[in-house]
Amino acid sequence: MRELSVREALREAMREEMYRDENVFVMGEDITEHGGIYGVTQGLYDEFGGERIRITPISEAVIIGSALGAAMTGMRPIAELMYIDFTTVAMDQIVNQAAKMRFMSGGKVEVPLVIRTQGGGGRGSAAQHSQSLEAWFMHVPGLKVVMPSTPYDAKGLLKTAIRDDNPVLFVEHKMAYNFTGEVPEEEYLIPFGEADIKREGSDVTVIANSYMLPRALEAAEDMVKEEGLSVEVIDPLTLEPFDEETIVKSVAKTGRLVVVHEAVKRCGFGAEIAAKIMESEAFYYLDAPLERVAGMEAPVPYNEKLEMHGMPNTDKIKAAIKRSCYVK
Amino acid sequence: MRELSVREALREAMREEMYRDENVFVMGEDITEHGGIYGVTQGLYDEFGGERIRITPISEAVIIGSALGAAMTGMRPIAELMYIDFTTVAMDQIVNQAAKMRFMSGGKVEVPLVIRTQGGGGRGSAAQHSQSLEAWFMHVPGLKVVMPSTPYDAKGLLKTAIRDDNPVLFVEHKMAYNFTGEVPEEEYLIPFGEADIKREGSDVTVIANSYMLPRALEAAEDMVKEEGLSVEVIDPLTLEPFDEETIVKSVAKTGRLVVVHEAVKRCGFGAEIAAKIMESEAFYYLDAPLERVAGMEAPVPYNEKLEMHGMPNTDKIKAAIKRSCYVK
Amino acid sequence: MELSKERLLKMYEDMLKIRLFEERAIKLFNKGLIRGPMHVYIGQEAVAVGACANLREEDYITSTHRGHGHCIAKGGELKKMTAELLGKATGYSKGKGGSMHIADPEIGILGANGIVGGGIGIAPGAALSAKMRGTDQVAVCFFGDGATNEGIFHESLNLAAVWELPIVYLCENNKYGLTSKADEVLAVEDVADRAASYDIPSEIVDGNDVVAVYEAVKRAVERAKDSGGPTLIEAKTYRWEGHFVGDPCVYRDDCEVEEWKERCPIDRLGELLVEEGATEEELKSIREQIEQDLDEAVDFAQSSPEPEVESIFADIFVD
Amino acid sequence: MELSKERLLKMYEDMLKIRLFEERAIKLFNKGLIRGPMHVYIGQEAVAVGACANLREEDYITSTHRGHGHCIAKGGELKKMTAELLGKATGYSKGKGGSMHIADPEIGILGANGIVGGGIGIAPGAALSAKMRGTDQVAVCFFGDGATNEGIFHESLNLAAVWELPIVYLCENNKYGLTSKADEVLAVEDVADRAASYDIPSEIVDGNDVVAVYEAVKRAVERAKDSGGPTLIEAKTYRWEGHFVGDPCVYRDDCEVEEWKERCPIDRLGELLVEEGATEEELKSIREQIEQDLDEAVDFAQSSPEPEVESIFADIFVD
Ligand SMILES: Cc1ncc(C[n+]2csc(CCOP(=O)(O)OP(=O)(O)O)c2C)c(N)n1
Ligand SMILES: Cc1ncc(C[n+]2csc(CCOP(=O)(O)OP(=O)(O)O)c2C)c(N)n1
Ligand SMILES: [Mg+2]
Ligand SMILES: [Mg+2]
Repeated sequence: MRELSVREALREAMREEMYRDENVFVMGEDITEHGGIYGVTQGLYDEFGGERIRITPISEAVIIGSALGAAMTGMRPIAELMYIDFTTVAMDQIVNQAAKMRFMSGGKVEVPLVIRTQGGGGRGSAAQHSQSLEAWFMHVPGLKVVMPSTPYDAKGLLKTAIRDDNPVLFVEHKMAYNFTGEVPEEEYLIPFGEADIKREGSDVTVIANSYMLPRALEAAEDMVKEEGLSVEVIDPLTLEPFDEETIVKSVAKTGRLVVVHEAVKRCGFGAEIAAKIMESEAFYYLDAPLERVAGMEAPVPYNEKLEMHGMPNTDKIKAAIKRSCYVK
Repeated sequence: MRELSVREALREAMREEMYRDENVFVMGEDITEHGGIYGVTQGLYDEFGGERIRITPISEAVIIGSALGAAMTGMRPIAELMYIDFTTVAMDQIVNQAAKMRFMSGGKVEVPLVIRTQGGGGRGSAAQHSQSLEAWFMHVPGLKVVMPSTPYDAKGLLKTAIRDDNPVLFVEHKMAYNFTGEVPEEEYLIPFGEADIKREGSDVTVIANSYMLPRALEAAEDMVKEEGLSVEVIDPLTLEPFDEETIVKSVAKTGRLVVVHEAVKRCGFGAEIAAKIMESEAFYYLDAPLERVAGMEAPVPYNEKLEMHGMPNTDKIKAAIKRSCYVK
Repeated sequence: MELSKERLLKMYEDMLKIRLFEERAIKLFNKGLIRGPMHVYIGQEAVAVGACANLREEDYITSTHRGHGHCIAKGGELKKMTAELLGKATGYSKGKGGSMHIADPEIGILGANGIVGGGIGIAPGAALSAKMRGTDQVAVCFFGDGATNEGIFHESLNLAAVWELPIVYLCENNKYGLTSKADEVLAVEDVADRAASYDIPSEIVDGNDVVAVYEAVKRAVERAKDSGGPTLIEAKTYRWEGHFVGDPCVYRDDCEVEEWKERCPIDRLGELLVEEGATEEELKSIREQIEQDLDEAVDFAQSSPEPEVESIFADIFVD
Repeated sequence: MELSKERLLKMYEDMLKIRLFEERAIKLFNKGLIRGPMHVYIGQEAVAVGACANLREEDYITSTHRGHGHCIAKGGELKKMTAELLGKATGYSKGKGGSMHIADPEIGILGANGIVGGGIGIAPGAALSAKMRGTDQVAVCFFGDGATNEGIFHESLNLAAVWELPIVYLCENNKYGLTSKADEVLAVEDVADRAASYDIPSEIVDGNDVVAVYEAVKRAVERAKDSGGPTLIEAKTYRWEGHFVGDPCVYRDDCEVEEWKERCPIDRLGELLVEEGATEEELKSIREQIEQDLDEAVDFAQSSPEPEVESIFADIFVD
């Protein structure tokens, strides 16, 4: 099968959906000639023109606001926020307006709005360009939160997001755009709310997504070789809706759970998974306490050594797996 | 001892600190003649004048931004955001600027900034005026998060916040301003990071704060009478820094833990406590899975019955306590 | 006078409908039947009615926390509005929204809004949508003087100007933003001056003169339909009541209120109508009809069922 | 000419220092020694230098993502700056901030900023603080044309106007915001027109003429100290390099760049200095001194230690 990068897969998803439905359009900063700061929309401006690939002023609040207004009145906008860190200047429009509009109107409006953004560290972009803020949005009823890792998932999930009649926050990772992988030529969609078991295993369950997924898979590989441990790796794909069932089943089998995310540990989605596990039957299957491998509780530093120190990595995941399995 | 309301206690804290330190001042919307939308600053304008009790335009982003700029240059502002829901229009200044400024400058600046705001439901203020968003800010390294319930705590913690050289988000509750309680005439401060055991007990630990604290205490009362259960109720007072030790100790004693918060359950601070408990020795003491009693996963509705249905209350806390203790 | 007597009578009716609706709403509020903060539109009726008289059902408006008047002027139903204020299942938002969230997208009402400036962000999107779909719909964006100090105001007007969107920004300058006097917090005397930042036309209009509002908005709507882009209109007006029902109004004095009451927009139109040949009888019967409709609306609302508590989980997502 | 030759020479030196610093920075970046996005100031030197020539150590500036020039002009140390770019423990932010977060509050530099408009929110606070503490400090707030489309721009200018703060808003209109042309996204041709929204004075100045910038800012600073409130100055200028180092610049053509290079602010001042009696020798020796200082700065930075990884938990809170 052909291979694409995440960047290409995302672009193809938008392209296909724009051909399928003339109401789909893209708006954001620097997405025209330049093709977006990470090149995701490259070529789309030449193909679709400035009406449907709309460059905006540096005005994130009204980017989301106007996308919302368009979504409420028959269009299907994909609004790009260059960095998830910039959601901070558009939070009202995301959280108080887009997420709640349907509810506040008693179900009278539909909001088919996709907010594409990217986050994460690893490039020395420092404290204001490296955050992982998905947990904020999981805390807001009315938003769906999607966070793909592979090209296959990126494409299938973005197409689903575009066809969804609800606001979807679609979070990419700046370090994952070059990830490559197989993507079929034929059309496919990936449903929301179904976790993907990326690797089967029987000793311990690891949940990881986005840029952390390859790290978790690598750790799993190493664990077989180094400790003879069989690690199951699950990517939730969508954080809201969240597929609790697949994870509970896995934990029922393995009795051990490690959650990996790049976001700051405190109040990250690992915390929610910990609570969900406690509240489910999985609690009774647990043979060891849940382990979280997550970003350190500090702003993201610029210096490479410091930045890497603050982020989860393969070694930290391996250490957590071993702790969980009481391997010294 | 004399009794004050939370409103009066907060006012007294500001008043005393303004007399103690001429660099302390208050800024926000409607805080002058009107005394703030919930009356907290009433009288201060007459006492201190418009220079130190500054009415601002409806411009939350620059309210925080300018308070930050003032804090970085020798002043000690208390900036009021009328509703925590309005932090959404000031998130960049809170999260990317105030919280990270010291870190990004390598420790070169101090940011003695207090952001006073209030949240929560119970008054029919609907989806955009009733949120509980403290977990967002706990997820941001560089911010302290304080959430008092009683007049005593409100006063002592606000004074500590004003004297703290770091940005503090001080979250009041719209339904708690009329809570009354004893407040000594003499000056006192309440340190951050020390939970308060509001009621001792031996069978189950309940963590609750803000508007939920009296509900938890009421549930505890009822449980003695109805089930002979001895309930320990702990108010963390500050969510960041968080006093894990007191809670772990309590759970070591009781073996059971119920966390109550009004915020939406998913990714609320109860999730973080669940994870912290799992990661601590307390995990081994737990005789039952942790219970969360929290806001339902919906925007806050206007209708009273609906709103009450969505919020935690004494009965729900009692039910959770009973589940935790396996009482039918 | 370009407007026929019939159209003027319709405007009179709509303005009176707003006034009497708000009076009922205050009564219901004072009876404890309405929760949360409620902001009434009394005194500003000419703005909503003058503006919406230019709009068709398919045109859009965005509204504010003080939204009842806009809703009625755009054709909102009194029964559903009243039921919503009472939190009933038959209300516009099934009781989930309340006063600050009344919306009726079927007739272009994209919602009142609890966030100052919230709707200012949304309105250009509706105008963009109209433009992209190739219709001649326009959007009217209502907001207060206070809202023009929110950043979103600036972003929205800039975007609309750059994209030449069919939108009319209609500022109701009632001299106060909650308790703050405009001249304490607003750096310009006339909000209309802010159009200079976007190189768009602007106009100041007497917001208590429904005909003047009508005509100014008419010009702006025509320009919008003519691909002439956005216009900023500032209507100078006044709210008679406090910011919210129950506001002690410590920040203004009664004389000011009295002065403005003398400029009542409804009386003014009534006088004009009489000049145009309407009889006191006619005006009286309009009032009576409205009172009757309001009686019915209140009855409807009061006898309507509360929403089922389980409905809290409905209407969050489209399935 | 009000400015003495000595002062002009100092300006020349500062501008050249910025130019040469940026050239070094690009080299270091291309060697892979600098991480993240880096935005250089080449072409705009006259703005920072002309403005800061009016400021004392205790006056404040807020800066942007393109902040190296502002920092140098306000007196920032080359060694600490270079070390910061290389992420070293000896850098301004101990390696924690990098290019976008250089700050030196001791000499009034309240920080570069990675958020477009971030510093615009902070600057009025510094001015307020000066006013409340009763000093005669002023704040100069630097930002780009693109930043004037962020809501915070509007909120900040309104607040400063209402409170009559001692602040100079200095817009560097270099015709682009990242890849967007100002005329595609900015509704006015001259940002200076936006002063009308706040009833404050404004001025347009040739941003490649350091003397003109100096004089305009001088007037504004005097007004600020004189309780005359804020001024908005728009300096028309151009960035020679891409938005960030490595930008392919698909959105503009080379002719435009060449045209602007012919208006080099440093050459222009050089010519003026020669007219004023400076010798080529003098100018050359300035350059040599700077090159030497930069050699030292780069050596210092390269030989400086990396921060200890544990330091990630330091400097979050004051203990
Ligand atoms: C973002 C935000 N800030 C503050 C408020 C509180 N608030 C509600 S209405 C209002 C005053 C608005 O003034 P204006 O825009 O002039 O409208 P008016 O009430 O005069 O109709 C304020 C401050 C809010 N709802 N949202
Ligand atoms: C809130 C926010 N939006 C977008 C960006 C990405 N960004 C960085 S610089 C820039 C362009 C800024 O343009 P301008 O203000 O004109 O400054 P210039 O780069 O021309 O100096 C953009 C869009 C950002 N850093 N912050
Ligand atoms: Mg007003
Ligand atoms: Mg620019």
